[in-house]
Amino acid sequence: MGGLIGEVEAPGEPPLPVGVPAEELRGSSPWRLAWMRLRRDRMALAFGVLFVLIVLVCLAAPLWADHVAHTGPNQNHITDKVIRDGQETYVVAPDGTPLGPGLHGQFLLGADQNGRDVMVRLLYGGRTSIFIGVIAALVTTVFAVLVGLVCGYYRGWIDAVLSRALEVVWAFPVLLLGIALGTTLSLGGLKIGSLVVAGDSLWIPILIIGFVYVPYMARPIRGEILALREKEFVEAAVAQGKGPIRIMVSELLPNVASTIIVFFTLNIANNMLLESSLSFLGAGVRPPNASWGTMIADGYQTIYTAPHLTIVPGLMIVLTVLALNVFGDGLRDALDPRAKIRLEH
Amino acid sequence: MMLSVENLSVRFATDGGTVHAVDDVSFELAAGEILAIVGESGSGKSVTAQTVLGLTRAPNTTITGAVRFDGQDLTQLNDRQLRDIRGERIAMIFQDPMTSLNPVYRVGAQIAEMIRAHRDVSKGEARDRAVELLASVGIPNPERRVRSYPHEFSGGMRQRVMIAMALALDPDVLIADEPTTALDVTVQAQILRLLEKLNAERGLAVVMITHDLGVVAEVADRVAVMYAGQIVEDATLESLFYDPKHPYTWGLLGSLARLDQPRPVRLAQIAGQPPSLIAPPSGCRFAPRCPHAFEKCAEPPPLHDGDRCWLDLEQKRRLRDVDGRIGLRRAVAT
Amino acid sequence: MARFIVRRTLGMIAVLFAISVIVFLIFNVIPNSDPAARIAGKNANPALIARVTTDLGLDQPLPVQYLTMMKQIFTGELTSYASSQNVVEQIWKGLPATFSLCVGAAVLWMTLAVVFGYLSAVHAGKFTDRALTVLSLVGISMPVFWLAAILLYYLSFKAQLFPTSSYVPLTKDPANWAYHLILPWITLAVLFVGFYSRVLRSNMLDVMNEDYVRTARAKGLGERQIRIKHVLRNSMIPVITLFGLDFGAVVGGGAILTETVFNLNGVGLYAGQAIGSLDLPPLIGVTMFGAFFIVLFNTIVDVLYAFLDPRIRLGTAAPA
Amino acid sequence: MSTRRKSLTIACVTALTAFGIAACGGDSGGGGGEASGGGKGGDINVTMTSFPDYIDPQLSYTLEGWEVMYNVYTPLLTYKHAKGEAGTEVVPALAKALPEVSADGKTYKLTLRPNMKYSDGTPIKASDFTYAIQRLFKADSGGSVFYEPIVGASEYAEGKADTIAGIKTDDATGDITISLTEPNGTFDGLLALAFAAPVPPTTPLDKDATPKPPPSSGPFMITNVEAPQTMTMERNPNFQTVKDAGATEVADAGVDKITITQNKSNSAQVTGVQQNTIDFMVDPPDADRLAEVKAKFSDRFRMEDSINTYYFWMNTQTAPFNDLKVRQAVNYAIDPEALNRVFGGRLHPTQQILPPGMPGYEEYKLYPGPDMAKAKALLAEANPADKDITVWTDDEPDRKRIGEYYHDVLTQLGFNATLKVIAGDVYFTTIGNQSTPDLDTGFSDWFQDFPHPDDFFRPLLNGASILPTNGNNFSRVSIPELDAKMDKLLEQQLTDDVKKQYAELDKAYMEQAVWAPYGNEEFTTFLSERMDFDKSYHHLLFNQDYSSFALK
Repeated sequence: MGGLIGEVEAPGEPPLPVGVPAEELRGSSPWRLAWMRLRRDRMALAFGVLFVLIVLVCLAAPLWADHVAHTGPNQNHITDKVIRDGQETYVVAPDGTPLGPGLHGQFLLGADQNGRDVMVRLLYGGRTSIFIGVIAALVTTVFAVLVGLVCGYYRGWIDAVLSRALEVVWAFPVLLLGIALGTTLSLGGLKIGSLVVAGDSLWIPILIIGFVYVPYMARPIRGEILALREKEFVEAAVAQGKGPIRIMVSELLPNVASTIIVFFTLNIANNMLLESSLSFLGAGVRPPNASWGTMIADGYQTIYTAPHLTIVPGLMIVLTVLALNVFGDGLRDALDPRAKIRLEH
Repeated sequence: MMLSVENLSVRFATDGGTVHAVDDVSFELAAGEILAIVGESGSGKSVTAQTVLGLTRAPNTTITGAVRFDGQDLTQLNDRQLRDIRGERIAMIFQDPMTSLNPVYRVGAQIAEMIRAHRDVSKGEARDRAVELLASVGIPNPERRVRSYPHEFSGGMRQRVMIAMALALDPDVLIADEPTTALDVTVQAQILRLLEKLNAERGLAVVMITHDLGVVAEVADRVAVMYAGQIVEDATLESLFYDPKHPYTWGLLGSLARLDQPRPVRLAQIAGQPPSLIAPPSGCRFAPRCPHAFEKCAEPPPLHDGDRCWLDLEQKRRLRDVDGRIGLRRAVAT
Repeated sequence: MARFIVRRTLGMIAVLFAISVIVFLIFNVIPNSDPAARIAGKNANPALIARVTTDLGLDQPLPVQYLTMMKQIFTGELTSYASSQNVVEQIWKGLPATFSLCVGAAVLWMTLAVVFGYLSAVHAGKFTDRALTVLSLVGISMPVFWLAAILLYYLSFKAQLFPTSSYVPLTKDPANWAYHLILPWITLAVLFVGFYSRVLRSNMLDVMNEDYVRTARAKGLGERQIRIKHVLRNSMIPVITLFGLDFGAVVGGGAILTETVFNLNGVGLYAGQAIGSLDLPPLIGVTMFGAFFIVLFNTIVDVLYAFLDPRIRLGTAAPA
Repeated sequence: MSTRRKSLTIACVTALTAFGIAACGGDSGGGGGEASGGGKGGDINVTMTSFPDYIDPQLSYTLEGWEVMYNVYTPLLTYKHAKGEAGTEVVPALAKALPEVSADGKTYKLTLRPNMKYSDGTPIKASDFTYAIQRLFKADSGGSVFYEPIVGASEYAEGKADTIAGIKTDDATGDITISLTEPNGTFDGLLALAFAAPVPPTTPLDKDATPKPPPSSGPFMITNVEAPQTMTMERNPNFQTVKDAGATEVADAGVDKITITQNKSNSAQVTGVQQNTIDFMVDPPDADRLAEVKAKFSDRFRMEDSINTYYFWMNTQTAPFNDLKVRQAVNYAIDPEALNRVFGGRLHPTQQILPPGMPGYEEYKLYPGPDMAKAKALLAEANPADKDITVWTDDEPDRKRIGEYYHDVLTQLGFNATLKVIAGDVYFTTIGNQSTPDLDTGFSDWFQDFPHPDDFFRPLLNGASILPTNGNNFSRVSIPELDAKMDKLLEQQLTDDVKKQYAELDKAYMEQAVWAPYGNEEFTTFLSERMDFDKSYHHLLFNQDYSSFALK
């Protein structure tokens, strides 16, 4: 029965987890522990891999476009003809019905009403949607962490002002704010000092989506920082004469890192859903570039004759968002077993 | 005999292996008697107490042995039958009064709930009964306090509420699982007075689970000492304090701070750690920490006439004397 | 308690004021969406446009315009620039549809969420739990409008089980009213059922290990009674808080998508159209309506919190 | 005419909720009732995707609005209730005869027919005409611009005068004298518009009368309005007084009651008419349902000509479209057949300014195409320095697709094109505003206000129409000699010779390739089983003529 720490006669030594050999536990940081827990969660890992796969496939869009489909995402082939089981058929028939899906390199998933290759648009659309989702999540995280840290650390009137601001953004109906900003900015673009953002650049939906979700993330971070603020190690840091910035960055931030990571992944999922809603209402990604949301909006016109134009992009969103949600959940259980982080929807 | 536990064993299947929390425990409780079960944390005393009322039943638990009460073996009863015993015939109170009451219901309602679960009485009657119970455990102006919420009571008061609830159906046995551990000393004394009064007036048999020998000395009639899932000594109060038979008991008594003697430089304590319950040592479980262990201890000692140790009576009485007090001396190079 | 309510109402008014200013500014900043030019019609000459501008008071300084608009909201005279319909009246006309949709969906998602959450908590780890978890996760991941389109296409069009979109007033024909709203209810509810059932499940699993549940068992209560009266009751507190916030958000604007796809002429559809035509008066009206509900329900949730959990005394800082 | 439909729909979604079964909105009142009501009358059910902008003769300025006004409010003159070109002829209505025009063409004399009554019994008086014109200015109506040539009109508008000097009326004799500041060949047509329909003085002078429309002087009267969901028109009992007074040209009602309902889902309307729960749908079926309707319902569906032109405008005042060769290249590159598919086959290809059915229309084609090679060759010759252009379009579904097609064609031609899609309601005011940056090229359409070629050339191509705001000359064309020719032609009545000259004007502009026109949208008539398909007809100016509705 050797090897047990019990041999050392130290008064008040807390009994170590029963039956776990000492070496394993020596010096493992919370991240290693989290990784061990995550490794055991098969489903979360599987979906994590699925998400990475989807991202890679979408990134490979130019390869498919150039070598297989030989057309760009926005190229119209309305009056072109394609060989389909033997004879020449119009990409878009005279009465406006587009070509259906078929096992060919070109128009694998058929054409849309403007004669554009749906498969190519799906891949480029994926790139846009995921790009917006991830970057917007970054934007939200940066703002939320900033606000959360400042509110949590300084408290007092700064906290009051920023919290009221959060409350105002929170009280704004998300969709209404998104559409209002989307339609307005798409008209004239955005001019902040020297920084000029064109009307149809992706940065407009990114900034809008990033901004709208800040309260959802800032509130819980602020809560945790407020709690941490009371802890002794912060008082100690103050006593050592560390400046507020150093304290916030080196003392407080690492302690909320796990919350941030969990929120970041789940935030990407929410952002993609919001982007698709905004694009569906015509206030998100500007035509003619594709995103899964705009593709559903276009396909929606002819759902009667060509339902796959609506179903396929929708399925891609569900798959990607599901992967993120499951992986995010696994991550949360691994990083924070007592699951005290609640992403308030 | 009111309640008798025969060869009770409780094993939990966990990721790390099977935990033998309780190993072949037997004891009896006579009517009106107060039996104390004492031991360090992790000795299996709480598990034993809870198993009596079937509170440790779970998919990963295997329970063997019997708990005889009123001619029935409680371990064989199904959940439905057990409910007629719980609260009605055997009641239980727990260690931490702060969390043992549901925070969102009024105290009176929680007591009334128990009464109406067993008796077919109207809400009003149950409420009045609750007020009487609160009065009987010494809670001031019970008519108003019955409508208060748990967080509006102090720790001591809340434990009184628990006791009031336990007495609601006039049970024969009360199992108290470390009732005073979470309370400060003065309140501890009041609770123990209350328990003694109930025992005296109602002949309520009590099983007192504790790790505090002071509590044992104050209320117990008989004492069972548990170590590593086993009962190592079962004796009357006097014989436990004045004629302890098992070295572990000596160690416990030795480590008590005594008012009647000069302050020692360092309080004596028992060397080593309680053994892992996943792979309990063969032979006497206290042997690794017992300075008087010898070859015989490799064989598992039986519990006969109240003590589980191979030393004969004469050796015991000699070895337990450390500088004129009962204690567990460090092994001298004998 | 009264002090708390007063403080919260003042907070509410401040937030609504801030929102009205923001919306007003957003829409006054848009380049060339000058309503006068639009009303003056296609081949209007500068004289006509000038007359329309003065009639609408658009030549006043911004703050004055803002004040007149706010006055019009409270006196109910606010009229749209594009269609000269009274905004308050239109919102009022949209209320039945929006409330029927939101309340119906809320009842649906709360019941299903409690049932699913309870089942997966009670059978934790078993097949039911895993199946419900997967279902909930899929439910969370679906875009609302896409689900609506799919349901409409397959159930309403292909299988002709359900009628097409459009709202039938409850007062006129209750059976038809419900019949027309089944699909919209399902669409709106799916997202929340998924989310709430998982929150309830994890809460129940936490509460099951609480001491007072063991006490309840020791009191001789039946397993089902313990699960419902003690475990479920306590686990519902965070769920009800979430419900308050989400219901406000749905009534406040979240229902835009569902109303648009199902063509239910409620406040959401009216909001969508107002934005589509960049028409400021209806937009301010609708946003204020939405924000009012969100903030109102936030306050209701805080007050309700005290009843649900007596440990919370009102007047202290609202739970973060 | 302002955009074809004043669509309040947001972007792509509501206009085309793609499917549906049951009849239109539940609260549609008499929806779907079988033939009821006395004699050959009946209670029919009409649906529109966008409800009329106003139910007020002086304010309404959309196709849907004019379709209703045509048979409810009768002006002094009116357009003949007839099919095809015959419908473009102006005939006397409330006035006894066509106006006597003075030698200098500046004074018009008419006499009101005696003892006629509105639907609520109030007598129709000559001064009601003056009141109507005054309402145009006081209520800031879009149509007031047409009547500014009347003497004293602008003074009245600015409030400097409290009556319009140029209009004299005598209620006893019914005489009406109108004097103009200068002669105007189109004034007869203007008097025949709903803008000029007399209304009793009880109608609010400076406010929209939609909530309580004025009493009618036509075959139908408005009985209930719940904008923007539904309204009902019923047979006007006092219309007999108008007929007895000799107004034979004003057709009578063929049915007793018409219920009009807004239904956002085009597909639901199509299915409704197929299943006879809807009697007539105003808008054409969507592209994806058109084939099915043409195949299965040819006995109650047909295409109808409509006077409109769809074209891409090119800003002739800034690079690169200031170069003729570049504009010609675009004309060669555009393929009308591709755009026809966006309309599901409802687009009659064209490459000229005047549409068929408009007096002065002679078909010709200067840039036979689509000929991408020729287009690229021309472009290489022109070799414009500035290849960065912005393409504008409106966010309504079919217009967005047209914009995406045009954007792709320009990209293939080598331009670095960015597409700008903006909300339908602000599109025309945005591109009509000179201060908007990057106005290079984009989508536009034009529906005639009245059947006179000047209504196409003046607002769209005359140099004077380049205005700071609300201009319609998006190509910013300003060719002095063609402007002069246009002004000279305006003063003459529409004789065959004048029509010939308008045709030459059309070709002259296309030689300058000021536009890239591609099609004239055809409308449709789609009726339910019980309606008399042959009797019903499509009026060139007012779309479906409600007086031609009748049950079999």
